[in-house]
Amino acid sequence: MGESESYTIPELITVCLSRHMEDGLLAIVGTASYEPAIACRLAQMTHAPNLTWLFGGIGAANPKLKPMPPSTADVRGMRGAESAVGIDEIDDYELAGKVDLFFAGGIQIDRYGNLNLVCVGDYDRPRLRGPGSVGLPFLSRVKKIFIFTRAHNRRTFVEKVDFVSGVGYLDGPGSRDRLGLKEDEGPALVVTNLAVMDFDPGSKRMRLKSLHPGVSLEKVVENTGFDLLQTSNLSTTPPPSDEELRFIREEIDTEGILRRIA
Amino acid sequence: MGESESYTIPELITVCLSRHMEDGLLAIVGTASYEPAIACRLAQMTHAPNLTWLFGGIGAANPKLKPMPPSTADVRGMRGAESAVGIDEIDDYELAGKVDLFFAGGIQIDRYGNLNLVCVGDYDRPRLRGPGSVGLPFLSRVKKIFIFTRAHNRRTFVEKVDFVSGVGYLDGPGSRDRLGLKEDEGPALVVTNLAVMDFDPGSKRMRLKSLHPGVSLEKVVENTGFDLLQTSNLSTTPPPSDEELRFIREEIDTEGILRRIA
Amino acid sequence: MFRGDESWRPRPEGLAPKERLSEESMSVRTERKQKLLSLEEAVSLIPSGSAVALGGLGLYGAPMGFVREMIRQRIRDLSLILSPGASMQADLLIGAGCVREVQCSYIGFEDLGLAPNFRRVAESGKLRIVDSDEAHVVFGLRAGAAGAPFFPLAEGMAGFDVARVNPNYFPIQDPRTGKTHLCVAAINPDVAVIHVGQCDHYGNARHLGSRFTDLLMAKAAKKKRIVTCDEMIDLSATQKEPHLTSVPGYIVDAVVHLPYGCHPASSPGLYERDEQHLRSYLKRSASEEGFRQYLEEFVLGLSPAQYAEKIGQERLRLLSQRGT
Amino acid sequence: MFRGDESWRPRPEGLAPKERLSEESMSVRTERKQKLLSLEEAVSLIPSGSAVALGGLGLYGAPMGFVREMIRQRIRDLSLILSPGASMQADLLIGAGCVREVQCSYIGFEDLGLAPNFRRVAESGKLRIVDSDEAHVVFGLRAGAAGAPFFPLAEGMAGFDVARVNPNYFPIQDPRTGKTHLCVAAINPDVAVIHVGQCDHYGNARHLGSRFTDLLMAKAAKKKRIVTCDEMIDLSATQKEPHLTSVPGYIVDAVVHLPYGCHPASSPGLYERDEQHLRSYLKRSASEEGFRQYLEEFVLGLSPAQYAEKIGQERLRLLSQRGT
Repeated sequence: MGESESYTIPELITVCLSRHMEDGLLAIVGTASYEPAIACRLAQMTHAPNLTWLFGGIGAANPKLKPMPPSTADVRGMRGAESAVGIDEIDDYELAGKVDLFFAGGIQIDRYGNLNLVCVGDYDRPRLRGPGSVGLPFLSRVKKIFIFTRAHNRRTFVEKVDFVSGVGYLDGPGSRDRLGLKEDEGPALVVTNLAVMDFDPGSKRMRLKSLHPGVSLEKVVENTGFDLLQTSNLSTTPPPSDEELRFIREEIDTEGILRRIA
Repeated sequence: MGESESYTIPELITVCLSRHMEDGLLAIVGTASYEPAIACRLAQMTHAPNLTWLFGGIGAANPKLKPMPPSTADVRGMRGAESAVGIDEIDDYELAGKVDLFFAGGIQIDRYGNLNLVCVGDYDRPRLRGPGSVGLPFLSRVKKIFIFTRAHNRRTFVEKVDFVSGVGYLDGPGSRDRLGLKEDEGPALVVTNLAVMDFDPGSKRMRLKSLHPGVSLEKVVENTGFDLLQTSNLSTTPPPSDEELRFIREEIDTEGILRRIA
Repeated sequence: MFRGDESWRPRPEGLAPKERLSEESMSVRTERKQKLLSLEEAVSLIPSGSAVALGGLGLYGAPMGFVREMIRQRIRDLSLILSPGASMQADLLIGAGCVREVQCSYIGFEDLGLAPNFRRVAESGKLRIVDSDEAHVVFGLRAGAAGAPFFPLAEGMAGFDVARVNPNYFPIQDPRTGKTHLCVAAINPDVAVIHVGQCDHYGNARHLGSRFTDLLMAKAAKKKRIVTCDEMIDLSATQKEPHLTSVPGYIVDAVVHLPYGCHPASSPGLYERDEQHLRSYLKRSASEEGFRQYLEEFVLGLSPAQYAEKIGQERLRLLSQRGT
Repeated sequence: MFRGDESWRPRPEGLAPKERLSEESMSVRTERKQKLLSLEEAVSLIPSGSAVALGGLGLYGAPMGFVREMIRQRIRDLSLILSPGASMQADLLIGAGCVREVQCSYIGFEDLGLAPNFRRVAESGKLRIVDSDEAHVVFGLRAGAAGAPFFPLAEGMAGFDVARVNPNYFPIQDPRTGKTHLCVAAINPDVAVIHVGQCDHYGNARHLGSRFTDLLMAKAAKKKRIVTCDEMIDLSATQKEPHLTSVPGYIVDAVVHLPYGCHPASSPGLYERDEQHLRSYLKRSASEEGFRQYLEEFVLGLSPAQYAEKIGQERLRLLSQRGT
């Protein structure tokens, strides 16, 4: 097992995201997204050489990182990239429906994968004012959404988001269709510090897929503010392999951001 | 008098355009426009250092030419320029009403300064099919239009254009206002191989201003397909000065396009 | 994006005819797919009846070599979508009978004269012309690139006849102000064909001059985006100077290596337009018979290599010297 | 526009503090007018009550030095228009009481945390927030830049609450299809303030990284466009490499030479963000009292030179080394 025994939660989140990325997609990484950026690069190095991913703020395609800069708006993210377009060009691709995969989080996430970055409580007089929706409204035009967070708790995982910054399955089956969105597009995966989840195709509800090593089912249930669907074949998330960790630490995140923020 | 005795008609058209350009304007030069391009540069060198002019096709600001390339889409027009923007950016400035001065011609030009680049005769079965309107519809959004042509004849100067590619004063006083355009903006100057004309502020009709050296009033009247207004102080166009010719030949049009196309 | 400075000239190191795979693609388990196709293969992606956008502006960056192969493959019933200025790229296809309909704002040869085939067919009433203008082309493509249905133009865009005869212009009332705005419909061609100076095997393309409406066309195209280029560069060259990429590879479907692919038009930064050839084309095309002979001599039955040979290496070298 | 390569680093020759007029301006009879203003003069162009757009994206290219002078001049009742991501440029003005209303899609410090003043004022209900998003900012500015009234978004942009709470989102029916599209109203600030790495005396500006929405803001601004820059370059440098100009001078009204004008944010390609300073700002600003002390210490009564001195030349040099 060697060094794979000592990995951090952000590193585990990263490999979970990476393993679920199919080859050939066009993916976009936005604000404050260390794990997805590194996961995209890792996926290219392991199983998805035809994945294209864009470093949102500066619009760089397939940057090498090495090391990961502190923001997708950082010009150092251009290292080894193949192109860089303006943020308005990125938005063209998002609106035109050309983006396959988008990574997103939220201060609230609900059972239907709706995301909130605006407020907790009343909109006009919030208990907590979040930073704002940024690019989450584009989720309406993106085929597949991977949700990630390091804060799997009842404040984040709520019955219903107080504000829909980015659409998931809204109020459940049929909701997307009523708005002219495809029923079978939307949130596909949720990776947290505790577990990996997906969505039940019929009920559109979030469903537990695997527990991270050392995490009990009870802990996940306790920290989730709604009933998580459970499957018969609940497994343990495979930890990062030696090779994955080597790629992350020696070829991508050479300044160790994923170890520092743990 | 020296070399100023031997100038070509395109050189004379160029200096006429140049002398009428005020300092501080933003001017745009489009397709097939040797004289206006060279005139802009000449104006900067003589009396209008704060004139900004854009070489349309490649969007270069204040290029030095030297020599004048064969098209505003030619990358060699970048020489000594200060910036270059895409053709779509140029169009933003035009639509937003930021352009002060536009140079335009036509296969037909009428008494109200309307321009036609599309067809002579019936639109569906034209006697002559022109190249098309290109940027002339932007004239609706431009403050001032200088019209130029080397073909002052009855085919070009017609009673009424068969197709309005670019608006002048349309049907005369009040026409622009009815469309939401400013009455006091529009065609301001017409420079041809025979004469210089402007527009009467009251009637909006084209008015003879000066005859080129050696050109008789009769010749202009004969070659104009509508009644030109005449002023009491009809003058002779002052020929290019030695300095103007020196700037043109030694600092701008060093390959002598204006001498060749004469 | 522009490279006017001497130091920006394409370096010979970038031009090896057969590129090795870069380090990048070596380190992955599966090979990354290249997008290089032969000219014949790329042209065969376009079915007759397609709406095809041709890039460049006038005689600059026109994909002439691709157009000649379209004529050789006898693609028919095209709906042509042109940049604000088009020239021989349109005139040749129209003359060869490949075009059913053309949406254009300008087809001509600037200072060299009018477009002979376009005129002839237009005056005979045999071509459906959707008269357009620069605003319509540019903002229609911009809307198309963003998946938007149309673009509303500024107040005061009024009074010109193109808006009257072109059904893709229509009015909309702004519900907030009650004012009516002229709108241009989104333009979304099936296929966009553009020519650039340099491109790598994954479609990362470099304009060595202005990119005109090429990128907008590629973004607005619904089915295929094809890039022809004078020079192939290695992925590692792209990665060294990513800021020079003017059309990102991820929107490109096919790359064709086509040296002198713009001749007799100019490939910006590489070679200037061939004025002598163009004048001869205009003269011969004054009659339909003359144009037929031109087609026989320079288009039908000639491979790109044979075409270059026919024009003459000496002449091509001269155009390259003068074009930069 | 981007300059990632070593060879693109600003050359010392370009940085002479007092530029001679270039040859260009010598040969004309009247002198060409320069646009250089002092920081105080440039800020005084902005009346209280203005709609001001601030450039940059998050902590990159934020015009911090200009914002500090706005606070010193006690400009009030601002309507702030922000890029898709804003950070301390907004938080400082909001905390200092200069802002009446803010149109924003994100105000935060990314990985470093939430924006303390924005939170405090928002949660107290004292600030009018027009919640926006990236599409609204970008396409609203694009419409504004073209003089268009609005931009209609693609079909299927639906279901998110920003469109419900923001009055600048509204539906329009396409008369051709009968389909309803969400539209974003054009954004036209009174004033746009952007920061770039380099600029000449006539306003030709160079971003040494991405230009984000800076150019769009400058194009959409109705009254004034102000550029602050770390380094002044001579017009002849601009003319030598015109392709590097990312904001053309002819739309710029004023240029301010402001070295380290983004600190503690990053000026792309020149210096990185000052994480230590930013963390200290966030910590102190957790209380209103702490923020007041920060203002006293780093904003009020300090000239830009004194500010740089206070941060320390050694520290600034380190940020420059690491930022490229």
